[in-house]
Amino acid sequence: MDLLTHAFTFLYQIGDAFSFLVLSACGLAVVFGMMGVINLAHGELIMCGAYVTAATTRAGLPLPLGILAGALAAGAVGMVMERLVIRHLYGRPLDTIVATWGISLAATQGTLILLGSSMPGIGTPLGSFAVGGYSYSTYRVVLMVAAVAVLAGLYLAFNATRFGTLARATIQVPHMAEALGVDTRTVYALTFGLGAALAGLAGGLYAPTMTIVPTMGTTFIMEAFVTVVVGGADIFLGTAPAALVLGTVRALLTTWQGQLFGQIGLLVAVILVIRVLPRGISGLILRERA
Amino acid sequence: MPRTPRGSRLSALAAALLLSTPLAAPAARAADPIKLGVLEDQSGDFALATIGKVHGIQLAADEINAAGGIAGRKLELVIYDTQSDNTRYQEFMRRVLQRDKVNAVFAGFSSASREAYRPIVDQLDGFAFYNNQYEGGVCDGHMVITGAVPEQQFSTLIPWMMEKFGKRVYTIAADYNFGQISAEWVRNIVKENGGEMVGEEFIPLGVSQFSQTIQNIQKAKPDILMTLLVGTAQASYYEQAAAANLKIPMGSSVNIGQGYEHKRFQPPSLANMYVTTNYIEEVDSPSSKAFLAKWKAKFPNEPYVNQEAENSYLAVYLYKQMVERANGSTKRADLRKVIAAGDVCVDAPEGKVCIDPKSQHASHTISLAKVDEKHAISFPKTWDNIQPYWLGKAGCDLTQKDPMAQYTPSNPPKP
Amino acid sequence: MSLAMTLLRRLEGPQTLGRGPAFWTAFAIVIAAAIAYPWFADGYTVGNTAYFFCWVFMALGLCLIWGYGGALSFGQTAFFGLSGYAYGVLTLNVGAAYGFTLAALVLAVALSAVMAALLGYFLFFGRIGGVFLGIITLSVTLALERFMAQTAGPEWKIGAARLNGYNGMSGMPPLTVPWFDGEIVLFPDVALYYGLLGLLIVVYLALRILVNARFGNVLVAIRENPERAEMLGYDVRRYQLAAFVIGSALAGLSGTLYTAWGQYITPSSMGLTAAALPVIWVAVGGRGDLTATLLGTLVVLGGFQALTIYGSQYALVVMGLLLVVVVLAAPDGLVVAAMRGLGRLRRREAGR
Amino acid sequence: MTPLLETRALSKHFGGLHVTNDVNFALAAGEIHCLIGPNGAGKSTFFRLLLGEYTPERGQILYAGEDITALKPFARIRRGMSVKFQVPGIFPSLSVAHNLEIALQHHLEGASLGAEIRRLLAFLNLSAAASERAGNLSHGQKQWLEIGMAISLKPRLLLLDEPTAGMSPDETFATGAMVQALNRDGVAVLAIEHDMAFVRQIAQRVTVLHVGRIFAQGTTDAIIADERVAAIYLGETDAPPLRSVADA
Repeated sequence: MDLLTHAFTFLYQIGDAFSFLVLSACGLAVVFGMMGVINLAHGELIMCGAYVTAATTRAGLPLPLGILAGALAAGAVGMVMERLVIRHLYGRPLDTIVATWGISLAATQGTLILLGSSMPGIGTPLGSFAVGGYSYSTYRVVLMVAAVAVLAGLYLAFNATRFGTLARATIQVPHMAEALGVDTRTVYALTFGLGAALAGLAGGLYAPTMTIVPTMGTTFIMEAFVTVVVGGADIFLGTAPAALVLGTVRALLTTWQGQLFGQIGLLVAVILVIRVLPRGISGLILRERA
Repeated sequence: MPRTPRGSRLSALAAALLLSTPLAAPAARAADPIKLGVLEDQSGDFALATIGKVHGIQLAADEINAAGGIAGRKLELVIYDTQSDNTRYQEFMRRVLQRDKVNAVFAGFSSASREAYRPIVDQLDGFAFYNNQYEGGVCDGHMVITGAVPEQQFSTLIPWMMEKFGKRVYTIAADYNFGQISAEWVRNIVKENGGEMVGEEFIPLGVSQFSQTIQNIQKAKPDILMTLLVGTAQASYYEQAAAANLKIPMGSSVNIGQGYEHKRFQPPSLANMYVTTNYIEEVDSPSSKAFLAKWKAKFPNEPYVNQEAENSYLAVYLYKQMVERANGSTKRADLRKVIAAGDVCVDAPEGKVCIDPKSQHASHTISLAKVDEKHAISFPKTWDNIQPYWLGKAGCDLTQKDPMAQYTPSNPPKP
Repeated sequence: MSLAMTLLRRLEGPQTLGRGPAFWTAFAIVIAAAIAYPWFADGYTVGNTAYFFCWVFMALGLCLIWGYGGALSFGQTAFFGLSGYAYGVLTLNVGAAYGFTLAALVLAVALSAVMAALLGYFLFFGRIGGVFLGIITLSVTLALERFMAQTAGPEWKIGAARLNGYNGMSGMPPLTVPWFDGEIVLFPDVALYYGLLGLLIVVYLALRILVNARFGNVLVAIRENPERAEMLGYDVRRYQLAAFVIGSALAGLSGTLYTAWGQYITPSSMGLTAAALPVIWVAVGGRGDLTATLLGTLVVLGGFQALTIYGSQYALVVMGLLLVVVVLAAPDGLVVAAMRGLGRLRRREAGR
Repeated sequence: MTPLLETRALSKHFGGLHVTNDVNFALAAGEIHCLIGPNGAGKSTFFRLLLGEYTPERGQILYAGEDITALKPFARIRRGMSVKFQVPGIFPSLSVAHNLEIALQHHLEGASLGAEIRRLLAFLNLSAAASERAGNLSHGQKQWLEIGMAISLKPRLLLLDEPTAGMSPDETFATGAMVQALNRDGVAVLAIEHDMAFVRQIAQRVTVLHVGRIFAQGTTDAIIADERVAAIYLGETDAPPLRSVADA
């Protein structure tokens, strides 16, 4: 096998791990970074996105629209959740953890009761391509592109739109924003909705590649948390580099020692990073910049 | 290790307390129903494969009751949902044995759940049926195991596949007892048949992303891929492998027959998979068709009748025969005497099934199921009367001695 | 007599609900009822109650760490599992003779205390707090779970004890108390019930003394305002560490008792679902008070079990929603809310 | 005579911003000293350096002749320093008496602890609120409670960060009287203060901080008369600078 193939396989693996981490974490990062809320029901929002995507696609909608529907549905569910529960718990982060965990429990089992123990899959589109004797799923490359696109989109949303400005103002100096006539409650609700929609988007994007079951959220949640914690509060300076670092760590460990070490390595990484950088990678970058 | 409290003031007090409560059960009269405890996961991770097990037991019980019961006694089911949670098995196993005082228990999907309740069954001298395909090796006089074990599934599947596709074998397996022990079986049988293991990879439970694994397999270029993946997360492998255009013939002991992946996944992700199973609803025989018709009449919404559902169904009939031959006794000792005779057999939907007296495991008719591009099933081969031979050969003989332990090929019974 | 009075005074204080003759009379009645209980219940019910008692220690420990110290540990199950496995390894190697199971119990709990001291040093002396503490402790327990799950192979053994991977370790003896003319095996049912009841009373009263002492004062001060506590000259890190070690040792005690009860321990007792349970018990009962946690844990355990028996598949949905409702409507916990309501009612009665 | 508190070339910067720049400062035992300066002058950072919440990049802090630069905050407190924060630092869900008990339990217990709590409550005008939740007190009462906790430690040096912020003139005056009473018992006081009336009431000496440096130092009257000091304050009132990290 020549060097180029080697390099490509390795980059493909890193890209694959990176896109999984970014997509599963970005919704959580928005909610945690902007609002300081730890949403343990994040995985169930991903599941919601996947279910809606699978259902609409099977009903005849083209896949991209199905994914969009999944994201919107999860976003709507997120807004409702914010209105009914999260809103009453601002400033009580530990209680939020407990409450969202309760939601997660009820949502998983409720889905099982309502929709059965599994949903038929929709199949991965776009086929495969070959490089140097290996074949790869084309759709996986689409996922990598989607991860980068989501990051870019978020950057624009927070830096070039009125909502972004208001959101950042609200989060940084809430009383000031309020004094300036910003409806901070709406901003919080929208931010949470955005985070939920991103979760739904992740679910929708991965729906064609996975078994669609009520418990599928749990396969995302740990990775999402690790990425957000390692990244710190800032999505662009934190989540993205964290996903890159962790993706590389995981790809290396998995190649070298198998999946178990890939998994445990992630957990050890999070412990070490918190110890060394209590505010995550973004904390480090921001400090250096200041 | 002392098994009963003896000679002390406190334990005497305890015994007195126990006796003073009105729970010394009156001797069973002929008209009393026979109670069967059913502990299966109707919610949580495993519910997908196990709801059918409860239905199988209900179907058998209804049929038996309609035909007059067992030795004139009706069957009564005591059903609990164990929520895919080991601690629930522990709690409810105590409950069915102590409170409900069932005569036998039908319990457990995952091996962990079985190991969780087994000490309690042993301690309280219960009698339990484990109706699940598993990694094998349980040598316990309190247990009857009706599910297929690796030697039954692999000694049939692997030689057949190696003959057809080639001798280079790659295994991916769930990284826990079932996967590791099954992989050990694959390794041994491949070697016995002159094949070569070109790779082995263990995947932690709950992993859902397989790009690296797919690449490793491509690199090793096997003729046969054994997929011993477990759980809904790991099932994502097939979709991802198909998307990466990995077209190696797959063999498995656990897919299709348990989680009916061919029904759940978009074709052709499972194309070219070969599975040995003692039953699936596609099995094309008159007894199977009749069974399926009865099932669909009672449970029209059943998504699939898998091998564990059939195991559970036939287990009730095995129990019926034991009790009838023990002249209506439900005592464990009496039933084990019947088992020791060596001819407890029933005509199950799959064919004839008998209990091996040494290991108290069941012999099976093993069908080789092939999945095609459209996910339709065909059966290129069927083996009759495949014995669960390993435990007996390795030295487990429950007619002589009851070690109440689980063994593995690398950790066999000590002579 | 004066000693008893001093002791009683130490049991009361601003950190615990319930004081005065009324409370202690009720306490005595409850204890008497608990002692008489096996006369009136069947073996299963008594054994099942003893099983519930096994878990309460972990809840009380978390109550100390979270409710009093303000540090939410999501990973108490790590110590639960660690001690459970330690008990298994010790007793499978040495056996149950000469009351060794009791020594194994102590050693297993001590192991958790030592591991908690190491982890706690890393956490608290590294000034890790808030949600990060929760995430790290959760990571620790999940990493342990994933590691233990793959130890099925024969190479994973400590002496005669095979770790046995995801299927779990089994075959360890139950707790055995040496007695004059033989020994008492604490099988589930009555013997174990009395053993655990005694232990529970001792631990509960000891914790009451602890939280009402200077130590407890400082602990709640840290929960309320760590900076102020430090500026009163307290080394916040040490107090948090001490609470964490005590609480984790109690989690270890639960794990050991559970293992001895079922003669079985498995990696999934350190998994995500298991890890969240103590948080639920403590949150629902009332994290700010030991008595509330004790009662709440028993109520939740019994209630969820009953739900599973009678509500079948709706049990998890109800549990989840209950959690949300409690956090929203009774943030101090149901038992605390009920106790306060009762107190208010009584005052109104008295005022009339 | 050795000063009670002394800093030598103390410096701290955040990124490129020097919030404490080469500060040489001394405080005599028994003195009441006020620290003033416009917002962003670095007063709070200086306090946090003294307390050990921030670590300086350069320089030393000496307390009664001992180098305490590397000591943790609680260790400094145990040597006889004590602090009252700008935002009242109390234990909100505990009772007022309980708040004081936590501060007093270092050196008292049993009956004498109870007696001291009662004495302090009277001194702080909080006797009636003894069993009230501390979080329910008025702002001024919270300030007093925190002063009470700070002096419970029997400090030799009391650091006060804007002790009268948010107080009515009457409350401010009463607070001044409290500080002076403490000082008569030998407690040295270093106070950050904006309210010049209060400064005039209590201060014996005043130090003006500006952009992290000592800008002026002297008696209260001399500082008030200094036009340059007035100028930096005027500069501030015209265009209030954004709150910097240092002051937050």
